[in-house]
Amino acid sequence: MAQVSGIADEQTSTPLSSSNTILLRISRFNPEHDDSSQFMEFTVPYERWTTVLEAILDVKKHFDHSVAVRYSCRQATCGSCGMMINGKPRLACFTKISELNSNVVTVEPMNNFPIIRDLAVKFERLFDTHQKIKPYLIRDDSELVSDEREFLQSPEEVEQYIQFANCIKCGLCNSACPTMATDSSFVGPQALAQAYRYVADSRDKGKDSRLKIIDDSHGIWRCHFAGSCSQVCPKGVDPAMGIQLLRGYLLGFRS
Amino acid sequence: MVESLEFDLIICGSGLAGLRAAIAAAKKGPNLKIGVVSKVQVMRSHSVSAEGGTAAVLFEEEGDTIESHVYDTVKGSDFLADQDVAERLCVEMPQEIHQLDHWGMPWSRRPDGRIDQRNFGGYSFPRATYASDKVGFFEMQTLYDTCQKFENIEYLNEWFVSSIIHDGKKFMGVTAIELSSGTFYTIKGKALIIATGGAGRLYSFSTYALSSTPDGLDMGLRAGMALKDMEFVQFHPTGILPSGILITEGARGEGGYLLNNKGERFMKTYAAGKMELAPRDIVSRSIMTEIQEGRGFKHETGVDCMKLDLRHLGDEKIKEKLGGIREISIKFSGIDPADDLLDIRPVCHYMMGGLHTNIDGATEIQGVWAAGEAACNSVHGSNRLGANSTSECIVWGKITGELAAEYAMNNTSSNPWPHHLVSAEEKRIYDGIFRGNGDVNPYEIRQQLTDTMNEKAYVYRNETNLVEGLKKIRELKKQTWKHVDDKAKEYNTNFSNVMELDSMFRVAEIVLLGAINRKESRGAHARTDYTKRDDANFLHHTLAYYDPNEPIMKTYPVTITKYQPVERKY
Amino acid sequence: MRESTIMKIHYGTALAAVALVAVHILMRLTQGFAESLEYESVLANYKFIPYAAMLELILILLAVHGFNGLRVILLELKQGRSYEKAVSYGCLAAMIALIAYGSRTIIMTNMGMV
Amino acid sequence: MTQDEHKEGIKGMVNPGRYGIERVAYWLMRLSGLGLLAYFIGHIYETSNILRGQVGWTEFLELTQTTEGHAILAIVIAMCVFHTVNGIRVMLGHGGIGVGKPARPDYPYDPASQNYRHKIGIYSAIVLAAVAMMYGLAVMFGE
Ligand SMILES: Cc1cc2nc3c(=O)[nH]c(=O)nc-3n(C[C@H](O)[C@H](O)[C@H](O)COP(=O)(O)OP(=O)(O)OC[C@H]3O[C@@H](n4cnc5c(N)ncnc54)[C@H](O)[C@@H]3O)c2cc1C
Ligand code: HEM
Ligand code: SF4
Ligand code: F3S
Ligand code: FES
Repeated sequence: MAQVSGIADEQTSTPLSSSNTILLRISRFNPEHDDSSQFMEFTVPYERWTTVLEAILDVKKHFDHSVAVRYSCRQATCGSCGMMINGKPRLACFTKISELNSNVVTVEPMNNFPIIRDLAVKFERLFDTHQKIKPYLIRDDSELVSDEREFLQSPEEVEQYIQFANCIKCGLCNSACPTMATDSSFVGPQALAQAYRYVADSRDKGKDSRLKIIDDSHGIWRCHFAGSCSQVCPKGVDPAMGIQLLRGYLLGFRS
Repeated sequence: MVESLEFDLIICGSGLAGLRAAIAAAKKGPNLKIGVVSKVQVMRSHSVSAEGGTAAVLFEEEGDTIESHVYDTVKGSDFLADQDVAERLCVEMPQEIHQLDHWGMPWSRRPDGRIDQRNFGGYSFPRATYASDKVGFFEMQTLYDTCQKFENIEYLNEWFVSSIIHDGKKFMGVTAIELSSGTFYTIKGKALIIATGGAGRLYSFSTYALSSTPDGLDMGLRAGMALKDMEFVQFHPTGILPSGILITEGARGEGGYLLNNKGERFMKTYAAGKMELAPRDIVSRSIMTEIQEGRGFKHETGVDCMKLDLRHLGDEKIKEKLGGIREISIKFSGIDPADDLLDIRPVCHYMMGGLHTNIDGATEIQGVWAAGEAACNSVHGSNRLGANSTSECIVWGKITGELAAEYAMNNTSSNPWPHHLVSAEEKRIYDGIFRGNGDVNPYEIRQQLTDTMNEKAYVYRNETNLVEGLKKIRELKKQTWKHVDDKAKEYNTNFSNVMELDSMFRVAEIVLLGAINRKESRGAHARTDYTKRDDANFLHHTLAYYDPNEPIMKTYPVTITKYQPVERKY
Repeated sequence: MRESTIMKIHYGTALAAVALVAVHILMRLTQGFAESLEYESVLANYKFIPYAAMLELILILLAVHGFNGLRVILLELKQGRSYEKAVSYGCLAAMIALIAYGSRTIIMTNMGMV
Repeated sequence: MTQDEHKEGIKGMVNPGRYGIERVAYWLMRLSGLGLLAYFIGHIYETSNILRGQVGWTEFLELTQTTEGHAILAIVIAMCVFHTVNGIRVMLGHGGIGVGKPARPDYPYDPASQNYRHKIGIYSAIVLAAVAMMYGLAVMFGE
């Protein structure tokens, strides 16, 4: 039987013949005990395919068990592992060390989210704003009655919203957005893009009620089309587009 | 004083099964207080990784039948499935697909506006309902978003449940640690649904999320429930190297080829009728046979592998139908499937076994149900067909949600709260683990344990290997890994990691014992020393109960309604 | 007021201002920059009623636009009920004050009260 | 900003280099808006001097007709042109014009809203502002 150990060293890819190493700087901070954050530095080996998440878990495994970091799927679908990597918000499991082109990799908790500890941040506000924009089909017959079939929807109609449905709620966009950087009441690109996702769904009838919710002094108008949200989104959601299209309804450009 | 919370219904786990149960329960009992407890943030559950499809019969007018779905499932299971359960799955499923549609699921569509379906392994009709190749992700999104409608569902994000509290017969509550603060809680409740998913991280080469560890199974085991059929572990034929991330069966469903180093579609030797779309156990064995007979490839990491060819599908089709795996293979392996062959190898993917339940998902403790991959209601027998698992999660999520809600509405717990059980649990995890001593690195032990499983209980098994594996696991268990170096309370994942490891030992042992005992080849369990299926001696389920020394192994009959076991040929 | 109404006004004032400011600046340039600022020519401009009316309009449009812009920035800088109230009313008051002050110049000059 | 919210604060905007030209435009738009507002208030005050008669007016005019005054005016011109041109771009964007069409995203995901049309808009706003400023300088100092 072929040996598998070696390749898929669980949670980290074992450096086989790795001669490459980088300096991994991890921001450490426990608000309950520390006054300010501090960097700890580790030298870790990497391969062409090693991701930042794997490097962090390598540290957790071999050097310091106490690094606090959130992760799960390790394939960029669960949205757990957003953090600042070399100054930009990115998914740790979706950022290869080799593509950073740097001998030093600095990881910090995402901006605009309160820190729980080290790299783990609180998401409560994102979950709340997401809920606030009514992220579900609004119509009277959304509960199936025995023998009903699907609502018809053409592939072209799916195309109208599928891009926005790719959001994994990682919060990178909220972390990059300049309004978010100072406005803690702003709904944020994540929730606004989801508002558009449902408005653009041909099966939905809740446009007006959703528009009412986001037409607020800390609602959609606090977006200034800075575009940073779209630039950091790892899933091609392009919240900036969704937000502007949504605003088109409010300005009377679209109906 | 231990901090305490109270709900009417506790749902442990927030994957497809847990969230579907929450909605069903919230609809049934609008006044029930429902708590969804999950060790990850609710929408980050492993289910988001499911890619290929959800099986259901949607087009009877075009020739599909429920009966055919039932038979495919039973045949796929190598006749170990309980046939009444399989039938329940197939009958309930179509309306669940439509219900998901009504809730906003972005199913891929046919030009006529109806929901599209694709081919999947082991089916006699294309009935894997899909949404691009992110089925689980979109289903999770739809369920999570729909949950937001209900005000009586509360979410406990990142709470690690550690044990089930009951009075010997009836459920009373659970104990849990709130990860962000490190506080130990008791959560009282009238009913519980366990939806803690699969335990595929028992294997180091695995498609599962890193959080898919057996702590949920172990919790039930320690509470006195049986684990059923744990020896049946599904190895998916196409895990991409080096990460082990899944390349969905949909890739072959859309027409992908498997090639050996002679450039042949070698599946013609093993399943000429279905070729690449034979059930997973067969395809995985074929790959391993080819490798053993020298017709494999070597990946640059030194590992044997086989090639998956998608080039002939063309760039546009790959982008449209397999966008997710295109992203995965370009990003993680540096290969664009439109230009190049993918390196793949069988990878741990699914646990057919789980907590022993009846057809309704009820466990042996009153007031506790189990649903999804954590449960074993025996719908998959010894080998699950692709796309049948998300179906199972949804159907039994709904069934158990409704039943548990009903139970919670009609029952009041009257027995005194068993404080001693809570203290015992506190002692077990705080004295035994958190304040434990030792100098062995638990993470290295975990690596060795999962490597052992990979080596000794992989696609092909035999007595020697399995026994060696068991010995090795027991050796590892004796070492001094039970300690937590991180002394902080807040977000202490070191603590939860060691608790996960603790649970792995008990469940790994049961997997190996079950495999040793089952001296036959059936479904995903292929023994090189007993190569034939043996219905005379082994047409039964395996049960394992907890015992401090060694698990107690029993058997349990299979329900056969219409289909007598015959030889399984494709 | 609904935020969308406010912002429609914000965009509306901006658009209207584009045209008017252009005229205003072009006047400066067509007359030759330095000459246009001569006391007499300025006064003459003010006395020309359509031009004075245009100036008044620009004054209102830009004050509304500018102070709403300021309000937006301040709202985003810091949050809190009383702070936000203060910002909104503060900006409104400043806007009115500036319009009043500017109108005084225009009206008085126009009516020859210099 | 308070540490417990961990907001990036204004300093997040001072470093727009990370996020491309769109973020620079965002920052310039704000600066120019505020600058123009400040100038506008000053301008209203300036013109009110006309009420002080010929002497008062000329006196005040002399105060502003200095090299510094002209330099400030040149910057105001630049701000005004940038703010106007970029403002029109932003308004179009806000109305959903030129921000691309929703479509299935393919890896590597290039956001359609961050497209060349808007980039051209931004660059032309900057170029026009520079040109206008030069022109203004030429007019003011050329005499
Ligand atoms: C890569 C991949 C692709 C797949 N593709 C398909 C497919 O195409 N079609 C198909 O039908 N099936 C597929 N499957 C199988 C299917 O995805 C899973 O069986 C299914 O998602 C399991 O869902 P679940 O709800 O049972 O549990 P999960 O989604 O695994 O969720 C488990 C939940 O339990 C929680 N939990 C666990 N332990 C604890 C604890 N101690 N305390 C608190 N909470 C806890 C977790 O936080 C999580 O929320 C795939 C599986 C994999 C690995
Ligand atoms: C004449 C042409 C002008 C146009 C087309 C214009 C357009 C705009 C637009 C569209 C915005 C909104 C930006 C956003 O929401 O992101 C804006 C903001 C603003 N404008 Fe103007 N404007 C003009 C002139 C002025 C003038 C003369 C002033 C000064 C009095 C001014 C002050 C402001 C301020 C302070 C803001 C807020 C800054 C911001 O939100 O980025 N504008 N302008
Ligand atoms: S829109 Fe993109 S960046 Fe924002 S939360 Fe969703 S996936 Fe993440
Ligand atoms: S970064 Fe922020 S300002 Fe708008 S375009 Fe994106 S939400
Ligand atoms: S671990 Fe799931 S997105 Fe990175």
